[in-house]
Amino acid sequence: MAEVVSLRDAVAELVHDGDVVAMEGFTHLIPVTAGHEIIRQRRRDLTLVRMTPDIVYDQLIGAGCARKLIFSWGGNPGVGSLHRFRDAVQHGWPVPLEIEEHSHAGMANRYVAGASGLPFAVLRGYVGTDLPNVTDTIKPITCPFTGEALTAVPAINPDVAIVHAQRADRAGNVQLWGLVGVQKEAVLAARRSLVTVEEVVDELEPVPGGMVLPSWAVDRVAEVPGGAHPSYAQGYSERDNAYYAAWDAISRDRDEFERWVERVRAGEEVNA
Amino acid sequence: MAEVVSLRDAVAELVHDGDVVAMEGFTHLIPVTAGHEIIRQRRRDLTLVRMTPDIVYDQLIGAGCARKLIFSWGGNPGVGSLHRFRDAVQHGWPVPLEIEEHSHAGMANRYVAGASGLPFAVLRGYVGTDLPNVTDTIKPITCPFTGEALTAVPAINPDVAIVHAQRADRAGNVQLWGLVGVQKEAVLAARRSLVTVEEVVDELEPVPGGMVLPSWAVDRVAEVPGGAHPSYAQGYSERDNAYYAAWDAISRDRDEFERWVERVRAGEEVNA
Amino acid sequence: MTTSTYTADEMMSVAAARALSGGQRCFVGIGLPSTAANLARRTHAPDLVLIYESGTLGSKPDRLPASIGDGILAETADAVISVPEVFNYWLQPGRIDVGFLGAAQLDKFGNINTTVIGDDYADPKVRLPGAGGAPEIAANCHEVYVVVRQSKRSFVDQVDFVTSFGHGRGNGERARLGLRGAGPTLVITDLGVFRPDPDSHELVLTGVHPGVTVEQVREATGWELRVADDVATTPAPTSDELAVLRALKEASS
Amino acid sequence: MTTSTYTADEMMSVAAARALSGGQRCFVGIGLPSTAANLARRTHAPDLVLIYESGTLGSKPDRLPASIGDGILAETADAVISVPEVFNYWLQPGRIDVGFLGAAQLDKFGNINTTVIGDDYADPKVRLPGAGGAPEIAANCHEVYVVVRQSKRSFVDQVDFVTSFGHGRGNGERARLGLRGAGPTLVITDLGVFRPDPDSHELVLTGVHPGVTVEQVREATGWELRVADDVATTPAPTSDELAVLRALKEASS
Repeated sequence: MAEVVSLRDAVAELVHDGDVVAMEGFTHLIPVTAGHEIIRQRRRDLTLVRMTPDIVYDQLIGAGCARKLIFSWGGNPGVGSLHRFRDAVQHGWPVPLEIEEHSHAGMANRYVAGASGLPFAVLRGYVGTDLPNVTDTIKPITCPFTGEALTAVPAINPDVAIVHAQRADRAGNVQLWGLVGVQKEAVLAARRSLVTVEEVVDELEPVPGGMVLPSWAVDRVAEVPGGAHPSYAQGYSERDNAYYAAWDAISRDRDEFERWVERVRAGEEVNA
Repeated sequence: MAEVVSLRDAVAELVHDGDVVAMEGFTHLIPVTAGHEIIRQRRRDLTLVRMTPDIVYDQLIGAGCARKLIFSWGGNPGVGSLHRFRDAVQHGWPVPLEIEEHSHAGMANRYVAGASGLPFAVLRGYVGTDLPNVTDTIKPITCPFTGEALTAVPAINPDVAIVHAQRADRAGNVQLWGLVGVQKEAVLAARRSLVTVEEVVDELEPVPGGMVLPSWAVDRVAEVPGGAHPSYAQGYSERDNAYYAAWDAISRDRDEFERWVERVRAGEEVNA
Repeated sequence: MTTSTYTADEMMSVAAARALSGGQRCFVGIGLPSTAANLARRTHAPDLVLIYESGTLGSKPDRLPASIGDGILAETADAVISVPEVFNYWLQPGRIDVGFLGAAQLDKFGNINTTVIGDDYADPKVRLPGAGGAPEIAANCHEVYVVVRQSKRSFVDQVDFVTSFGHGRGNGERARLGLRGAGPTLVITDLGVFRPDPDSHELVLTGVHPGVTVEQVREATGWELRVADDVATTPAPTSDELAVLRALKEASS
Repeated sequence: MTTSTYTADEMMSVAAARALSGGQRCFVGIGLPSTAANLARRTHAPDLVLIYESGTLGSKPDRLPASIGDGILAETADAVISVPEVFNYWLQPGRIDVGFLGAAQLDKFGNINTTVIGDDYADPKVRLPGAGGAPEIAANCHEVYVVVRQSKRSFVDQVDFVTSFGHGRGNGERARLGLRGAGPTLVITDLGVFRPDPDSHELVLTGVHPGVTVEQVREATGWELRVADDVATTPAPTSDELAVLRALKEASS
């Protein structure tokens, strides 16, 4: 059963140096504040997993928390490149970053396999592309009935999954709605899980398009209002497009970025 | 785009002798009236697919519409055996019935593969059981990453899928809620599809737990109020438990059953 | 509490219910298992999480569901999901503590037959409903409890057809096949209670219900029955247990 | 209708929008493709079905979405589904008519690079965002339209990295690999329109936008460009097209 705890305690307890950590949320419901807490607690050598590494992963990478990134699209959506990510890949700053690169379909299916207790998933993907030449977690597989050649990718089973949701009840049942991305799969694929929520309520009213993760499928819940900022939580907040644009300038310059990290470590709210 | 037509026209157009026909609905939303229309139109040599063949398949089998059944659990739920099914399997009456037998997990995954455009699915299933000895659509497969042995089942891609839902709008968008079973997968796996609905409405109001099948993923919609009877449509009707019990007596006896078929062919409402 | 008169079926349901404890996640087959699981949730194990293969997680029905897809299961659930999801995301990865199954035939190593009676699959003596969710419930839950009415016909040396794998021919065959769950760890009948021997995995009589003798159990068993050194006697149903059981059944009839 | 002044980017968006027709199912990449697809839906193709990889089927936004997961896509959709479902149940089986993609680099056979510029993947000149949904969009849609700003740098003989497979090295390589969709059948740039030769699958210039010469296109092409016998001139944007396009952009800024 999920325990409702503080974000600080949840990260201290669940996220260890060297862990494989998946933070999911497809544009919507990105667990950004949880990422800042990981920076604050100075985690190191993480393997970060995320379909769409954007600002929060740029921040974690720039802060030196990661040694590897598993992903399918890395950018500042609607703005441009991730400068900390590029600096780490191209210049090894502040530490070298290994990458393992897939397509969205491949990553989504890796989570599905992880959530399903299977060691791999099958898809029609990657054929003819250069991705299998640079990524060794893409292999051919043959249909035992038709003989057709398809592609296999291995399951992802993170040590920890972190997602953001709209609500939880006091028993730790979690409810989210709107674009739900691969959050359910990430939580179910992981050994441990943390859900930050906009609010903890007495009762979860059913919502059209909503899904519930039962308390017994989640380890920790932390109430973090605005915890998806600058992304959004449908029904609670709007996407802060200005922050995405502002991040470009902060992240372009190592010194500017380090000042940003110091502010995060000092516990400041960092809304740009 | 789905056209809204009469049940008679939809069955006449979509269901042909010799077709592979899947009618799904897991206790809830079973397309029973559509089955009666198939009996009325005297289809023959159908391969019937259904996870839980119950009364409506007993009726189709007894009426001689089927030459093969692909399934995972056949019974009159809460009552007992399917007498027409047993008579066909054990005595070839009125025509011999070939069977292809799986587990629920296997059938569900066969539909998932069919809906996903893949030739097969992988699961942890059937190991140690006698099912692979009698069913040739169960084969071993090896994980290309871990070497682990797992089980593969082939996709099901029916010629026609028939399901029942609560509502459609005039453009043919379909909405269902409550226990949704494998209906989405069956429709998406099929070459052609028919959805019978409780009512056609001007606009589909969102419903908690509801799902929408867009009009362009469905071929025909027919308005058939009560079309799931004796099963139920959440929000519209209750399960008619007495009918399930009454069916036992009707189906036990060939003559009794043939009188029932005559009444169906005469176009009578047959509520027990 | 005084104990009133009760039937052997009632004793079986009560004994099966007592085997479940609060907070456990229980994958519930219809019929006897569903009766027992609901009784447990309404008596000593209110936190028991009931999961049905129709796609309901955490159902809290106040009467016995008439079928695996009774509307009350969806209406009272924490989450309603598709059938593929319940098998792939919830059962298969080993998230469920107890799989609670019935059986038409059960053998000395806990293998379950719900497919055909008779040696010839193509020409069976009796055609049964088939597998349903049972093979993967038996494979993937941490452990499996079986509830079955016992007779020489249902309690056999070797099932005619292995629909759901228990311990195979015993002696660790289950582990050798790579199955992750422990398989049947408890069998409850209308006569008594059986557990597999830790080494051979043969079912051993470990308890009898009140008024039942070991000899009676032997006579209703289709193999040379092994009996534990200490055979416990099941406490009779309490009046509270009986009252709740009867109310559940009354409300669903 | 009179034609007002317009930019090359506006001409590109209008030309791309015109390529879509009502009732088609279109899998929309963000950026230029999304602009064009939304313009089409708001002008001549109101029935166009827009599908975004964030999990929305039939989105009907009244402004340009700021990202692939803009809330307006979910709020106006016929159905919102999970990301695995959009790829597995909707894209992979070939239910989508047109995949509408952008590119950082595009080559003479319609292969797309959005991964790295430079020959060494491990030490790239420029690290681009990566694949996203594009490889499987390119593989599984019935056909693919590419919208890209054209220059010698972006329009190359052979991409540095094949992120999304177009026609490989041409001459039917796509079919030989077993890919089901037809691949890139149309490329629209700020200068003109290209289609693959039916046999060699090399991109051929088939149209130029108003005021653009074939020579200008050649100079912005990184290979020995083939030109169709009849090069059409794209009709200039109508004032209605421009008004809708500018209103869409205005509303999203």
